[in-house]
Amino acid sequence: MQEIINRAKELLADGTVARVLGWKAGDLPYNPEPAYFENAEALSDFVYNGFCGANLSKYMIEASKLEGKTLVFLKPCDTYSFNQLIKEHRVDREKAYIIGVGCKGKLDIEKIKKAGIKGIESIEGAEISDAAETLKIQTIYGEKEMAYADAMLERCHVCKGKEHQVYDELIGESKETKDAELFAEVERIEAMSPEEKFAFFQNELSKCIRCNACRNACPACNCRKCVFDSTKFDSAQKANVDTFEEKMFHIIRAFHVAGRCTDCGECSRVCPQGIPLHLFNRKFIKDIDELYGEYQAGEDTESKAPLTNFTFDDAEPSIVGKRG
Amino acid sequence: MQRLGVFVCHCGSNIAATVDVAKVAEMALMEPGVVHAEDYQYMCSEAGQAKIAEAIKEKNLTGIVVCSCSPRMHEATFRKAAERAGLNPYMVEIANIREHCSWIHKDMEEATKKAVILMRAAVAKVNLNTPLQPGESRVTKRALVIGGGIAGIQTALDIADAGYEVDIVEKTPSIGGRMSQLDKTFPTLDCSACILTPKMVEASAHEKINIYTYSEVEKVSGFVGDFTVDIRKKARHVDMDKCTGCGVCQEKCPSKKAPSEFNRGLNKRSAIYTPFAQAIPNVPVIDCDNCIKFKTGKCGICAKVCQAGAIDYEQQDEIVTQKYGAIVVATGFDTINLEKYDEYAYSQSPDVITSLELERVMNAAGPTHGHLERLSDGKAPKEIVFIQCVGSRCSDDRGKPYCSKICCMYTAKHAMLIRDKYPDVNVTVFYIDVRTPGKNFDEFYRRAVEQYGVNYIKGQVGKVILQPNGKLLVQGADLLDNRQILKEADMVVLATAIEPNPDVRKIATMLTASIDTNNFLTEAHAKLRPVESPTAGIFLSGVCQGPKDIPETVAQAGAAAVKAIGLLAKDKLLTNPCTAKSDELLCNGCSTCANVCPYGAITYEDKEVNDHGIREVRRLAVVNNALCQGCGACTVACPSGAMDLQGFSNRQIIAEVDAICR
Amino acid sequence: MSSNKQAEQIKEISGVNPLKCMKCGKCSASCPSYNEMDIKPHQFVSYVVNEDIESLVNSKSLWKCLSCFACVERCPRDVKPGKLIDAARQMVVRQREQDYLSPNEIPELLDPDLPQQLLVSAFRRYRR
Amino acid sequence: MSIENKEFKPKIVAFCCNWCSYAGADLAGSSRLTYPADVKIIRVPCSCRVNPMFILRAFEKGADGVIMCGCHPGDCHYSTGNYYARRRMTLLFSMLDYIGVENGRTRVEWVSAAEGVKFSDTMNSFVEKIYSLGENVRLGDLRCKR
Repeated sequence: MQEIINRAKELLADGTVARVLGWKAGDLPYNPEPAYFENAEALSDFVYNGFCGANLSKYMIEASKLEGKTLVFLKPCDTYSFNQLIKEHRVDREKAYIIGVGCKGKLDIEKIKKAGIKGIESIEGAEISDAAETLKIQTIYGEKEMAYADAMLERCHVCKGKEHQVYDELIGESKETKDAELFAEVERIEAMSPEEKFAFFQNELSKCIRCNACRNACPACNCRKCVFDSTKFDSAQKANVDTFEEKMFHIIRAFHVAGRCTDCGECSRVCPQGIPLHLFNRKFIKDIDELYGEYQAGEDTESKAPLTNFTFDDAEPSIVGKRG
Repeated sequence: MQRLGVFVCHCGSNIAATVDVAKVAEMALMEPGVVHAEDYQYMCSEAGQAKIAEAIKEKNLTGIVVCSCSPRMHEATFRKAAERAGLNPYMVEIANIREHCSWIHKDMEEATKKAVILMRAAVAKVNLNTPLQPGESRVTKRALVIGGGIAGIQTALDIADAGYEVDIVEKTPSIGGRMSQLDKTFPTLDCSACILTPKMVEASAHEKINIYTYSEVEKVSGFVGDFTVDIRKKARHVDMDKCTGCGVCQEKCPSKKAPSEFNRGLNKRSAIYTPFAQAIPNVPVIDCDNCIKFKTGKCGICAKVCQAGAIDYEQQDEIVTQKYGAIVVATGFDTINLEKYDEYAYSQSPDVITSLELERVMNAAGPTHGHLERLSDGKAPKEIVFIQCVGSRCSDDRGKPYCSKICCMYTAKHAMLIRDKYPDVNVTVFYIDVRTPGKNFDEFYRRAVEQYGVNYIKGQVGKVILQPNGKLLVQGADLLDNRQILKEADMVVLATAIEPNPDVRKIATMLTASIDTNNFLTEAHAKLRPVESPTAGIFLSGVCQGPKDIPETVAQAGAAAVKAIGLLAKDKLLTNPCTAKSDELLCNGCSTCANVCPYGAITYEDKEVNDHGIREVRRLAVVNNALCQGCGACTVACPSGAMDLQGFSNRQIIAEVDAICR
Repeated sequence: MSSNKQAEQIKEISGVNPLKCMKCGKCSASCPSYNEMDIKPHQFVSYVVNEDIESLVNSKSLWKCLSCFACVERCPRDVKPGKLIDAARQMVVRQREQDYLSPNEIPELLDPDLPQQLLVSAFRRYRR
Repeated sequence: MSIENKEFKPKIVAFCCNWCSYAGADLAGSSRLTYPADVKIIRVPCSCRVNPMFILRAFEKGADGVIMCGCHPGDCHYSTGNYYARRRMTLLFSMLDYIGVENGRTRVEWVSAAEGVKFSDTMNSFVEKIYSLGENVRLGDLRCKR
């Protein structure tokens, strides 16, 4: 990580960038926050470790409007989102100096807590330079140990690969973490009976407190004024519980990002209630791949999104019934 | 709040018979914003429209709902009525309580309940209507005619006589179309070429008409008044300016194997050919599939013998892009494929021919130079049998369900001509019904029977058997005498069903003109607008719209020309104001809408915007109202709802949904 | 049974809508045993439409028809006159109470070279 | 048509495109072809104007079935409108099926202006399917636990 900080200081010093966008250590060892660093001194509390899961490309929308270039650190899965934002003219590629940082899989503190580890004081083995095999966690109840893979975020188990799609420089090496099938969970739900499916989603969605964390974290969900906040669709504010958009919020959000979602997993990571929101987006990705051909949003900045494209012999909507 | 008026029409008894119109008017008063409601026998009548105008003025209404027939029928009428009374015409909504309610439900109580719901939906929608002004778009004073048959030629002549530029695009090397293949025409028996060639010459000489032959329409974009069309001029390999039409190349060409399409494949033609003698333009075309030079690289005789040096083997296809205000489709017809009708032995014996092939056999310029002879052995036939309705009026998938309309007349013509020229030949016609309606048509058919002794037998033919001695045995039934007939014949002529030119479907897709399952182009209204396509700016001339004979084709060609002239005469066209509009404060500038716009009506510009105090330059979508046709694809592609469609806005449709599900 | 009921039953057995006939005569033209018939194939349809089942059932044509189905094959309106006369034959056979063939009767009737297809078509026609 | 539960009157919303299916509905009307009164038609310029939010809105407001009719692919008056609609609806129906809504409740049918009979047959078969599925409880309130 020291190597990253030195490089950032150099770029700040020689004026190629006006500011640095990275992660700042939080009050606890496992909650670093995205932050701007204007000068070298501020960089002292810069941190990059296994808990830096935040996708910084969405912040670049605002950063592109500021004066001068911004240095930004992007993990491999973040670069897909950045490409998608370029395609939609939401970020300015010239205003960004991108350093692709290595990634060995990001950690999910909820999984650590669920493993019964409480009162955490410090965590070792989560540094980017570590081998990312096991975590030694100092807690007030003594030292606990946990395999790195067990604490990893769900999205890292189905990681899309460690090459950065867009960057100016690369620092740090990565480690393959994919050990699960991308659509396994989706297929498990598809196999359920309609009653079970409905019960599963009703149970999950009833936990939703409409805090909009998923919408704010999602790089594809970048409208200036969201349709749920404007008067365009007569979809009222979030306060009214029984109105239209309350119930369908997650389905409509998934539909709006369908074909544009890069499956970066931020929505599930930031959800305070732990709802597996990625299941909606991944279902659309699976359908688009099956019906209209493999498509990975963010792989390039020119291709037409599947929902703004068509072929003459697309499948008929009745295929949904036949497919079962 | 709007001040709305609801007018419920009885439509005589069409609506009032199964919908309690008084109750609908009474329920209307309970809807938000409705200050006036009444029902009347005929809202679309002068008196009805007067009631609307009076109510608007008296109660200064800001919007009206008319519960009546389909908006496709009288929306324009009620909009004009509102406009005359000073109300913006787009503050009018129609609830369709006739076609979608009174005509399809029997039970009064159920139909009335549905009519009330439809009225509520219309009121909910008009509450959110905003006044709209139709824009204007320019009209290119030039017309395109697709197809160079009699229909296309007649339309082009009429349009050109009105002083407008016309382009004819003809797929084959010469204009003339199906009529140029006929021998004589009914009911006056004049020679087809004699009445067609003067028109062809007039068309080619007319300074306002420009003819593209051996060319096809490749791409059409734009809309009424402003079509942009790419025409592919296929390479003739003959320079049209230099060629004098002397015909030496056709004589000297060694490759004589290609079947002549013009003579329906009954004889051969050379690789470099003009379809027929009076071809316009009289410039040959090299058929690359049969030309030895193109196949093997040797030969090249035509280039040697051509004094004018017009042969050019390297000539390439050429794309001409042109702008048009109106397009007339005149693609004509062809006979159906008879392979599936093996009971008539059409593919087993050369003596079983279609009527169109008989036209070529009897034509002086045809393969037999006008002598009526059997194609198998060249002998003169003694017994000829005509079979009617081959492939027509069939509900199975082999043929066509419709009656082809012209066969009874041309069979009577053929029978009469044969009996007249060869009195010793017996002619028998097996028919189901002889359909010869119209002026001088039945008299023509009776002349064939009474004066020329053609033997008409009522009953279809079951089977035609090719006998070893080369004669044909026709097994038919005489339903009037209740006898089965076994008749030996030297020649059998099948009155074959006709179908539209096969590649009209491709053209219909390019023009977005609607087309029915039999490949006939659908007219805007079967009775009241027979020569226009529902797509504005597209007109139909000739058999592409439905089976018809030459007199009707020429009449319809003239009508299509008048409609096109009516359009070209306007300097400006009122455009549909229900176009898309982007809200500057919400637009992300993400180009999703531009990707789905079929008309390329959306462009982007950087504009200074004051969003609640924040001044910044943003990339915004801008809709070009002249190009936008109001389909609404962009409004759904836009996630933030910034793009909305005037007249069918998101809130209006949601209001209708709510009203229906209340 | 009233003639109307008989006509309905013929239509139901044959599955034919006789109103689709346009009286073109192609069935009669194709019929190989046309000359032996008193009522001609194209008349089967009008007899059923006019519900004159009595004369149809007592006609010679009922048994002259070879079921070659040339008329069914060639009818342009797919009215299937062959099926109509076949249904009329059904009516006659069923009137004499031999109309139901039950499986347990089969063992005595079965002799070794009875073609399988005959059994199947018998069942198709005469099952309850 | 089997109407077992007499008191269950389904609410069915039909989105019809102005150029083809609305004209087909008019033709069904003028040919006096009957279909149940539970179907109410909303006119839209093209099938590509139907936003999935309208369909979800209809379900949420108590509709038991939603059918969208458009021109046959290739015949669209706006040339490509129904191609986009076809993709959007396929994905929407797949998502509804994914969350457990019976997929008989939604349907897309391509009806041209000349197919009055097809329009009334489609409506009859769709309403019958909705009667067999009964009232739509699933989409009433997806979020709050009953």
